[in-house]
Amino acid sequence: MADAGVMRPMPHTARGAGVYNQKLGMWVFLGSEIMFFTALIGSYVILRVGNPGAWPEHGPREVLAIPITAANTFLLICSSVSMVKAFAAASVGDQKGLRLWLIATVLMGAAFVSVQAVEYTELVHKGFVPSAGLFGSTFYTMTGFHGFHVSVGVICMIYVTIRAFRGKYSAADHRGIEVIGLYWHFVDLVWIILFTIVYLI
Amino acid sequence: MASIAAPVEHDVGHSHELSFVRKYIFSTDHKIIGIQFLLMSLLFLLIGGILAMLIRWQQGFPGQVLPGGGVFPETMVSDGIILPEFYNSLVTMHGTFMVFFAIMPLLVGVFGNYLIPLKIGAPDMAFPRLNMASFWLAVPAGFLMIAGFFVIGGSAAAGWTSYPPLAETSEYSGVYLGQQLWCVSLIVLGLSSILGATNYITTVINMRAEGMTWFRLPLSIWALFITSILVLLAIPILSGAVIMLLFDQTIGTHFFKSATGLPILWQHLFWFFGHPEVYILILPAMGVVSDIIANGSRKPIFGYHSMVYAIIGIAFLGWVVWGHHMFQSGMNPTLGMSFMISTMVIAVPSAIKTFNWLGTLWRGNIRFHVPMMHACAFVSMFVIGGLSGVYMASTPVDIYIHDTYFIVAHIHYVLFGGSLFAIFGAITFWYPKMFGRMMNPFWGKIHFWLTFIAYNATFFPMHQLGLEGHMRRIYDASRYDFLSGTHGLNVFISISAFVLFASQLIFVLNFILSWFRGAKAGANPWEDTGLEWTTPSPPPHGNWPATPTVYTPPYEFSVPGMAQDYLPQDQSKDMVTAGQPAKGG
Amino acid sequence: MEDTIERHHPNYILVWGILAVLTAVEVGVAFLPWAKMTIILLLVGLAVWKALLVALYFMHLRYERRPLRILALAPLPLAVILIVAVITEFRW
Amino acid sequence: MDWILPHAVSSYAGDIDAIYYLILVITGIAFVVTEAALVWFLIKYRGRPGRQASYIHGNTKAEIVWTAVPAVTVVVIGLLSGSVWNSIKGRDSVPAGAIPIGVHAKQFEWNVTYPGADGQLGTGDDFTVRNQLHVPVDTPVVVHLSSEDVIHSFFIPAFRVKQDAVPGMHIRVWFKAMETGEYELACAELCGLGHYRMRAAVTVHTADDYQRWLSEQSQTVALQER
Repeated sequence: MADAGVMRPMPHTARGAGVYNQKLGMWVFLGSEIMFFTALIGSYVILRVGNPGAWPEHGPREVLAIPITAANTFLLICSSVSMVKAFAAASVGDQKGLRLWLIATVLMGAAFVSVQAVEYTELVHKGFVPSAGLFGSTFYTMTGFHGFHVSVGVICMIYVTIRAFRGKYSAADHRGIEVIGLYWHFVDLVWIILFTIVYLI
Repeated sequence: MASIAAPVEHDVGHSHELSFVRKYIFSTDHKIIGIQFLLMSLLFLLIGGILAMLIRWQQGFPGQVLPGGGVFPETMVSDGIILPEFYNSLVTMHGTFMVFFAIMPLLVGVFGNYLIPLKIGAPDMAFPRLNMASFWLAVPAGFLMIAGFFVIGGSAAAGWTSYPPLAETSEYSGVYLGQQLWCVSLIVLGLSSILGATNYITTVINMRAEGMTWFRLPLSIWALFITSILVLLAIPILSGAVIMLLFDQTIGTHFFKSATGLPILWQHLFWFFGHPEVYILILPAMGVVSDIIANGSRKPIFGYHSMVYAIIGIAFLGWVVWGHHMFQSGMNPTLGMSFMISTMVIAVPSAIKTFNWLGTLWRGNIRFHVPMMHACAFVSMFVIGGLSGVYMASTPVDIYIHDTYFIVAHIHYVLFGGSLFAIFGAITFWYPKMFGRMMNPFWGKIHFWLTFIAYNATFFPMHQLGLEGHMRRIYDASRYDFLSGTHGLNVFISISAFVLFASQLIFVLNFILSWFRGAKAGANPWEDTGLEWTTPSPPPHGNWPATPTVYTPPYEFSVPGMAQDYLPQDQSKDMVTAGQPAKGG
Repeated sequence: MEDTIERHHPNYILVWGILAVLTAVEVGVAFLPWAKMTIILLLVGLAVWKALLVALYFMHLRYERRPLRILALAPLPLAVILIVAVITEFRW
Repeated sequence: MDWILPHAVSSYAGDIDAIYYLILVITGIAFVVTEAALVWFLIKYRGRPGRQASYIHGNTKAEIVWTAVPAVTVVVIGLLSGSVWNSIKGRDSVPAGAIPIGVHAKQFEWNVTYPGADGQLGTGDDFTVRNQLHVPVDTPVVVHLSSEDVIHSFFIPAFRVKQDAVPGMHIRVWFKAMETGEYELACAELCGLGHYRMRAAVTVHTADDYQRWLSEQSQTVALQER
């Protein structure tokens, strides 16, 4: 009560988690995303342990193209780096760097989805479809929902890029960049897990 | 770097310039959204109630002509007789509407929205537009669910738990599009709930007023906060499972198929979501009841800290008990043992809460206003619902009573006797804050007593039905010799249920008429301590001219040495006794 | 307030390099003729390592305050509980 | 409202009922105590003008007591239940020498397969009867449950036995009937629009009658098949 008369400097971070609303909100939302992928990945692990016979004997590589996907994985990792570089540029007010890195991120994100689309087409031509046993079901559901998340990320990123070109972000306020970055890295992180357990194991 | 930390701007001064649509339809004001959720979920509560009446007609009077049955098409009610396939739809949709579209939005959507900013001293939610999106996703989800009744094959009919393979194969269920609409509706509703929960959690963490420390939060806010965490983490599991179910139905995946997949996986996923869901449906009720009981007793809540820890404990334990819904599903019996023990242990925090409520009443100066009556009914009914849970937790007894009316009695004692009484109490309690007028106390009391008596007459005998072995979700019990003795009881239950439903019309009328004709309410009609009572009823856009500062714990009633028996949270005893008049009295 | 918004920018290119190398190692390990269990454990270990790098450096979890770190990690035990409990269904 | 469970005729029904009655007594006491306290407080401390409520925030000792007492009680109930559970559904609970009977659930009927003279399922002399479960008295029977289409639940109230039949899973459940007579088998899991009429008759014979029925049936079925 002693501080009753004291002017409040920034009340909304003083009692909170020490972060601004949008960033906290994104982290909270990512908590629910973790649980969503838990449902999908958890089901995959359970089904695989319970029905090992539903997968090819020598692992998914009998059907899936590992080299292309490894390259695609690398592409997504690169887009994460460019995202974080955009954030670093924004935090020092480097508008040119921010725009360049954002465009790079958008392009690599879009390229990732495109490669996935090509991969799907080829797999379907080979007869590997979602109704092809548990392998097909889990593969398309997990990678499909990941691809959906990447696509949403790309759309949001285009919006952010447009705002960046309008000079909406400064060294003082670049919350939007950091928040979309968190989402983007999370999607990258999920892919790292998916690549290992869906393609390699 | 102040701008980074700056809160969302609120155009407090501009509210009068907004058009009708922006102000009342696509509003971003948490109070308007709360009231929108209230109207929507009361409508679904009514729909769920009508479905329940049809169920009770069939149970009490099987094979007899349903009065007014002519309004239904031949595929539902033939020659006035409810058809078995329609009966399965009724059971399914009653459960779905009540759980997902009535109780859950009534507690989380309405009171989460309305109370959180007002009780923590925030001008609005952290993300007002996200809040609006949350409501406007819930509405189409509800319409998608209703749409099931109007498509060929009827609505979903595999129970609100939708166990595959029944839920995913049309040849088995006789339902086509209805089952898919059920899935899509729940996915949309899930998105709405996740957006809402994200908003509530951020708001509670970041937007509390000066002086509103964690242990000065009212228990209703604690409960809503913990509930939001459960929503945030549990709903995505349901979304994931429902998506897999939908894919099984539409694009031929194999997740829950019997030969190639794993039907029991659905049950694990569903109940891994479902048990936290049970606490989503009861924790906020416990929270608002704590507020009302402290107010009615004119005493600080007994054992505030242990109440908080009990809420947190329930939320933690709620994640490791889901298997008790599956004891007879053919699961690993050793796993069943561990689920039984964790389920037994979860009774302890519930017991703590009950005894603390009794401790709050003890040596109080009790005011029997209508919300207090409902709150006491909550405690009394929750005792029954909690104790009957012990029977099911005990695995051997569960062998016998699983999937019988004993379970039906139990869930209704928790969800109707518990949650719904708390909701009636909370609506009556915060009605003056929402609409600036009091609900009629005379009709409130009539409604309470009729509901209380008819409710017990409806659901208490269901325990006995269950003990006779009466299975749930069966269309016609008269086919079984061992149930021949239950017919009289079924008739009694049905008549009580009709009285119960009719009594709710009093509430509906009271709710609507008080909106226009109720007595004008002051800022603090219940002489409560919460921050929401320090601003006019209804509060202006932005809630307070300047955000309040909090000086005291939440339930400072009957502080010795004060003239009035309540101390609002934005004042200290020194301020009041030094001659500053209490605001809003 | 300065401390809360102080920016840490670790050497992102270094992290990127490690991630690239780890990905290559993973693909290599997957084709090794070792026991299946060994390979699975190795691959999961590598994946977790990569995921941690992303979370700690790209998402800046390493530089965040404790409440936020707890918030970010809170859902993970639930995932483990679900998977472990259901897998026991096949082993009894 | 008598709270008495209906008459039960299986070997373990007594154990289940005993736990039920134990919980009934314990929860009954808890119910009476809490509801009486609630009503008593509501009457005794009803509001009167000029009275002041006590300014109390809690009592640690009381809270410890009412945490510990329920905790101990439920754990005791849990342990007692656990041993009964293991004897009914535990991994090794099926008694040696139990008569195997196959029950294949299907929308909306129970197909019961009897082992024939050799006492073993899966041999040539097995025969299947629809919606009739015949078992000998005082003899353990192990039911091999399976399902054709959706999840059903094998429920004989008089035996206090219930077990889901899940398609794709093979589940065993056993019982020992202690009295001869006619009982009913119902489906306890919503399985579609005929769920309510998925009923079978359960007959408990004396050992001799059972053998006689078995041989009669195997002949009739053999004749029909020919």
